Amino acid sequence: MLSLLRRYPSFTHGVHLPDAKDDTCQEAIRQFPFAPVLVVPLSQHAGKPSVPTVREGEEVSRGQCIAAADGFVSVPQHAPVTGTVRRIGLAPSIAGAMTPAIYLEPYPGSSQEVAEGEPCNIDQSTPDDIVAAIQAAGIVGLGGAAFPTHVKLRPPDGKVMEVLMINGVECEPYLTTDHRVMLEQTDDVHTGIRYLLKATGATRAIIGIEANKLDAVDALRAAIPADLPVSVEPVAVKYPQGAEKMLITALLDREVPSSGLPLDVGVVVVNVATTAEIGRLLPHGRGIQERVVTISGPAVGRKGNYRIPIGTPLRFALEQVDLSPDVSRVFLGGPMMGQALSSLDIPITKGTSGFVAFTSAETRASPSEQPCIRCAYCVDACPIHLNPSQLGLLAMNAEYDRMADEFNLMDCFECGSCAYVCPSHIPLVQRFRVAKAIVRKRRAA
Amino acid sequence: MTETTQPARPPVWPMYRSLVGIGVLCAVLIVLVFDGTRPIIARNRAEALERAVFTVLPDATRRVTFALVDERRFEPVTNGSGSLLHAGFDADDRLVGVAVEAGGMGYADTISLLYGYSPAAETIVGMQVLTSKETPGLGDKIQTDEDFLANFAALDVKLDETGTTLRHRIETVKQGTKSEPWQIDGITGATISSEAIGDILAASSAYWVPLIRRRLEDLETGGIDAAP
Amino acid sequence: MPEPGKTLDIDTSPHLKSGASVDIIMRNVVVALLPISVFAIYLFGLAALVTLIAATLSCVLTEHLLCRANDKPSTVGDWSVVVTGVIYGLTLPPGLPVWMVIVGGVTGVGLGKFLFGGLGYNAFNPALIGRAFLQAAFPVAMTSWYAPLAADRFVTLPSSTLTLPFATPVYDVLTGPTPLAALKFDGDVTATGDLLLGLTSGSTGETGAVLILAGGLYLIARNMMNWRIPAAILLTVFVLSWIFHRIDPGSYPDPVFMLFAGGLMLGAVFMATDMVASPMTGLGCALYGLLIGALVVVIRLWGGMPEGVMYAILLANAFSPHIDNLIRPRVYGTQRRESP
Amino acid sequence: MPLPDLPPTTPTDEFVKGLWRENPVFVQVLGMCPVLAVSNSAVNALAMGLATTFVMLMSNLLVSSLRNFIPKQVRIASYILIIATFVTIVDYVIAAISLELYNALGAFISLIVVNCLILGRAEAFASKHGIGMAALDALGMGIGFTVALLCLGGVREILGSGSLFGVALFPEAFQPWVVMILPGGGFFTLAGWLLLINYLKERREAASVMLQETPE
Amino acid sequence: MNGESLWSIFVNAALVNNFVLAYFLGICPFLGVSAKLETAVRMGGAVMFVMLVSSVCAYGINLVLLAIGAPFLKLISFIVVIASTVQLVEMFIKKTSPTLFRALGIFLPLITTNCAILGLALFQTNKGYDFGQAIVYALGAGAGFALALILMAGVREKLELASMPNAVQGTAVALLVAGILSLAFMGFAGLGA
Repeated sequence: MLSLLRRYPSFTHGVHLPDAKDDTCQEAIRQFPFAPVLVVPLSQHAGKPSVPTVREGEEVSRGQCIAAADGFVSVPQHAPVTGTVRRIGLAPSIAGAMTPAIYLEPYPGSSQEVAEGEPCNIDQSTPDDIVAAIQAAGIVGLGGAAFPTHVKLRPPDGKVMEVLMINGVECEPYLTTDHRVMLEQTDDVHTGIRYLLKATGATRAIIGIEANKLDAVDALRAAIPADLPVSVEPVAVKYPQGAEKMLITALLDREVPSSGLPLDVGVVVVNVATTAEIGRLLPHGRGIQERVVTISGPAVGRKGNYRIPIGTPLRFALEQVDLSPDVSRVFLGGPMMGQALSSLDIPITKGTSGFVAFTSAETRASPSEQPCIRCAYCVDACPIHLNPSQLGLLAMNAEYDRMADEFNLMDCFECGSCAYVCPSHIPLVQRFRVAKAIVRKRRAA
Repeated sequence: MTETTQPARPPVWPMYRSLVGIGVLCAVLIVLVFDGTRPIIARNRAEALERAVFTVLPDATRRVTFALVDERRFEPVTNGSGSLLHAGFDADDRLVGVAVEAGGMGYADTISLLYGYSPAAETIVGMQVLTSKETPGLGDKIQTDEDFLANFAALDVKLDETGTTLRHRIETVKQGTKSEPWQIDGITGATISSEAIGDILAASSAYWVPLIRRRLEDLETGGIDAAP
Repeated sequence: MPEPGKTLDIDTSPHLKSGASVDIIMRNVVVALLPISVFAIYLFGLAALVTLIAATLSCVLTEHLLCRANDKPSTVGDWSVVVTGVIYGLTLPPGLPVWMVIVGGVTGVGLGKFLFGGLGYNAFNPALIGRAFLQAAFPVAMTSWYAPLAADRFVTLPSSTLTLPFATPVYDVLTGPTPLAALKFDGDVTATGDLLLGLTSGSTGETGAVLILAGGLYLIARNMMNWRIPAAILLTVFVLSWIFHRIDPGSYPDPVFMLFAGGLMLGAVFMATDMVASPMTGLGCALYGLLIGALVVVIRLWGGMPEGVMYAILLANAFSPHIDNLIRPRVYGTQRRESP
Repeated sequence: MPLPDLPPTTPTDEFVKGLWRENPVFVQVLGMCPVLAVSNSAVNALAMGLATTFVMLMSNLLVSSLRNFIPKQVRIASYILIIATFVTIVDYVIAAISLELYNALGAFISLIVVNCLILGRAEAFASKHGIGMAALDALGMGIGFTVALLCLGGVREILGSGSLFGVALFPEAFQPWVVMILPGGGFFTLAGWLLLINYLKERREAASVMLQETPE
Repeated sequence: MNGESLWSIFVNAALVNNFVLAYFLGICPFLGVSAKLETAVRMGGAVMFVMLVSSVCAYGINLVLLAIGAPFLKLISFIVVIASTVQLVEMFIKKTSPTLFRALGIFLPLITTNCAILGLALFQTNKGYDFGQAIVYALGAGAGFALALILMAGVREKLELASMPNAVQGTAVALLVAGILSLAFMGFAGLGA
């Protein structure tokens, strides 16, 4: 209780959300069974899709590289299961369009032993070796953005990475994957930090964790190796604390410049689950073939945190956890920034941090939009101090250029806080998304 | 009204010709009208003034206008500007009072008024508002409220022993509380406007009354000499 | 597990809503206004009751009928017009002829709100536009006040209330000046105790300062009112009048009198805080409050009228777009605001 | 502010256009200062309207008859000179007719000089047309202006003073709406007329669209 | 002779008897140039400046006319002098400060037909102000004009994003706002006393 009274560092503005994490935060990570067919998309990350290195009908073993990276901003894919390549063809994706994927059928009799690769020995590797190893492991940001991690570890000339920041905030409601990883894989986290420090040349690491996960803070603190320059800092429970910029402000009191990167203030931010994955895989030279996913929400019967093979069809995963027939919405990621799915026929990918399913009871017809009453709730919520009310009015009048030129539209990172608090039920962030797309198009033209 | 630039300089003579021509034409028109209307306007003004003077000096039948010359003596004038006084005479050519114009800031805009001073009674004997933009229905009661106007039938402006200052400065009091002859009974609801009248009268009388008393003979004799 | 053919609802994030809504905010404002209305009825009896009902009904009906006449759905359901109506009623003198109450209500909502595009676009507080119109149109009726706690207030209506439409009201009961008018025109100072308890003449709802503050605190506690506005107004009035009172206690009233006399409390808490017409940022609200407070002091001390809260708020409403323009929070990651 | 030249039309048309289609106040929104300032009573409105009409008529006549004589480089200066002359004349004439009216209209008679309507007519019409047409144009515009002023002055006097042309219209008990004589009332009344006219226009346009769309 | 204090003249000209909102002077630019804040600010500045210059000129002309006894030339000479003053000012600014010239742009010639300028010249003569009073009067009137213009522009910019009924848009809404501002300015009544 005392912890509630302590003031933890934070950023200004933001919103307090009902965190809805109690259902799953006590649930230890459980291994998931293999689906009859696994679908591994070739594009699970930002950047160029990977190129298959297997042929249809070929047998693969779990952990084997089945698609190679295509250039620097790209990562390879590894087989999530020992089995046969059924087909290399199109598969539905989250975005809606069909994308190329490798269909694998598990080999029932296999022990499913994960293939060992060439270990990356930290003491004998150069930073470039580590970066290459991270790429070879197929590691992308597991927080949801799925940006290839090795790319941001290479600073452009003249930039210095001073601080490695490990993001264990997990401010989205319902999601507890990072929480569980921090509790159960403390050593992996620290090993990962060791790799990352060496790769980036940063002198210290900070792990930022929201104060509603103090058990994770304690666990990680207790496990800090003596020689590792790392500290674990609790931050205030506030949305969107998990955004890179907000976390940097909270812990270092630095502001990432508008349209700049954390690098501009000497920081590189890596998600804690990604870090743990680096620590878990690199010593064995393995690649990502599964990940921890929270499946929660009122429509889910067996809520929990599951280690699920990449490529497991979502429909199969939800069958395993007793999804209610009354389900009306399924969100990929959390309910604040996650995407509502129109179809369950998509595979789980590296960027999938969780699924939240609502029944029709929680999603009654949303109230109709009313005129803005300038209550300024959104102004007090916006973490980057925009004026969403004014932006919303301008958006309604299609004044997109003014939004960008006078009111810093392009700084919006779509956290949704404004739309969450709006008493007039104006879909503010939704309109900003459209406006940003239009402005980007106009500027490109 | 943008002009396209001319390749050659336009001829100057037609411009002079037309401007001067129009100027002459206009001058002729204006002077004709000015000359034609001047006597009528002067008569209108005189009549309006006369009506006002006779309102604030109920006993007067004839008016002579004086100007203060060199800050110390009054001389009759027929036409003039600056500080003017209008002496009112009765049928026997006796000076019955002096009408003084005064003005000052009211509630909305400047108020100008005319008041009559009787040297014999040493009181103000009448007041009329000439122009005011006071709120209709509220502040304009200073022109219409009979109880208020009754204040000015006899308002004490006696001088003290020195002869240079008023014994009691005129003041406006709350409606129904007038107790002294130099007080004005205000109007409830038009407090500012009625106080403004009091302030204008107080300032003007403090200046003019000692002057008039000192140079009374100028007015008495001047009036007879100037009588048509 | 759902049937394979079942379609899922989709929309874009965020998928959570805070539960705040315009009508909840407005209903809470009405709740905060109720004790003040009840106290007004206790003080002025049937006159206050009739004024409040006529004011609220005229505002609500005007909005409803205008929406209907323009083939739009009625916006009465958002409760904002009820707030306008009740506040408007609270600013009127009890005993104002009902027909005048209706004229002001129609003007305030029709001219001050509907013509500007309805809720959210009214650049000025509609209740105050209605009142300002009446003040300019019927200055005598708007400055005729009944004394509070008349013995027969619950049995008879003052003769003025039911004046025939378009006729001049006749006042048969003794009227009492408001504390500010008494001070300005007669130099009488009202006892502080009466002021605090609200036992003075004045507009229907302006006298119960304690209840007004309580209502404001309720709304502030529920995050439905920007506390900076009333705080800045009251503080400015207090400090400025304290300075002048110190300089010349004879000419300038003491700060406590300035705070509790007249419509300052009602204006600061319920009218200046109209979200639509006030600035959006914290600093902007403080500046806006400062402006209102300073204008109130200037008009009260040196102006022609005893009270200036209404004018001060209307003027500040006109300033609020400029305040929002000038005071923009520094956007995260920018050095300073680029001038627009 | 000059209007675009219109194709040649009939004399009737030149006269009538100022009354409604191109009404200087309600349609062109010109000459607002006197419209608002002296429309607090019908008498003032009428006097101002007639004075403006007179100045416009005379200056249109003079400008039209001198149109081939004035080089275009100095035309604006000449027009202003001519207008100012007639305004000065009107000023003295009104003072001669009634001092009371003169005081009521105040400086606004002199301010007819800067009424952009008059300069606009001289520039846009009289300088390009014959004397007869120019006179008709001035009369039409002037009467349109006067009628508009009367519309405002009438409403403001009826509500604000309970009378029209000084004649009381209502029983003694009538409560005047003081605001209508005040500046605010001037703005509101003009806004009200414009609203009404816009609304009627909109209705008519909607109706004509309906007619076009409805098959015979 | 006019004994008003300078402070009272200023407050009256700027607030109590605001040229636009109480005297209806300069309505055309007030309605025409108040849609955008930026232009309103420039116009306000230009009017303040020209008012000051023409007030000085008008004071001088009036002295001359009184001396030669030709009051009937007052109106003609005022309008001619104001028009040429504006021209001169325009040329002067163009020479000395091209930046300012660009900023004021088309507003300077527009001011010629602004009746607030001529009104100022006429009023200060009618009221019989001395030189100092005339200058303060011009400053007050200019400040009041600029204030009204800027307040109006702020409200109109805000309303630009509103969904008003069609019939209200344009001049009608500007007049409505002007009326409301005029009511609000009534609060200043009596301040200059």
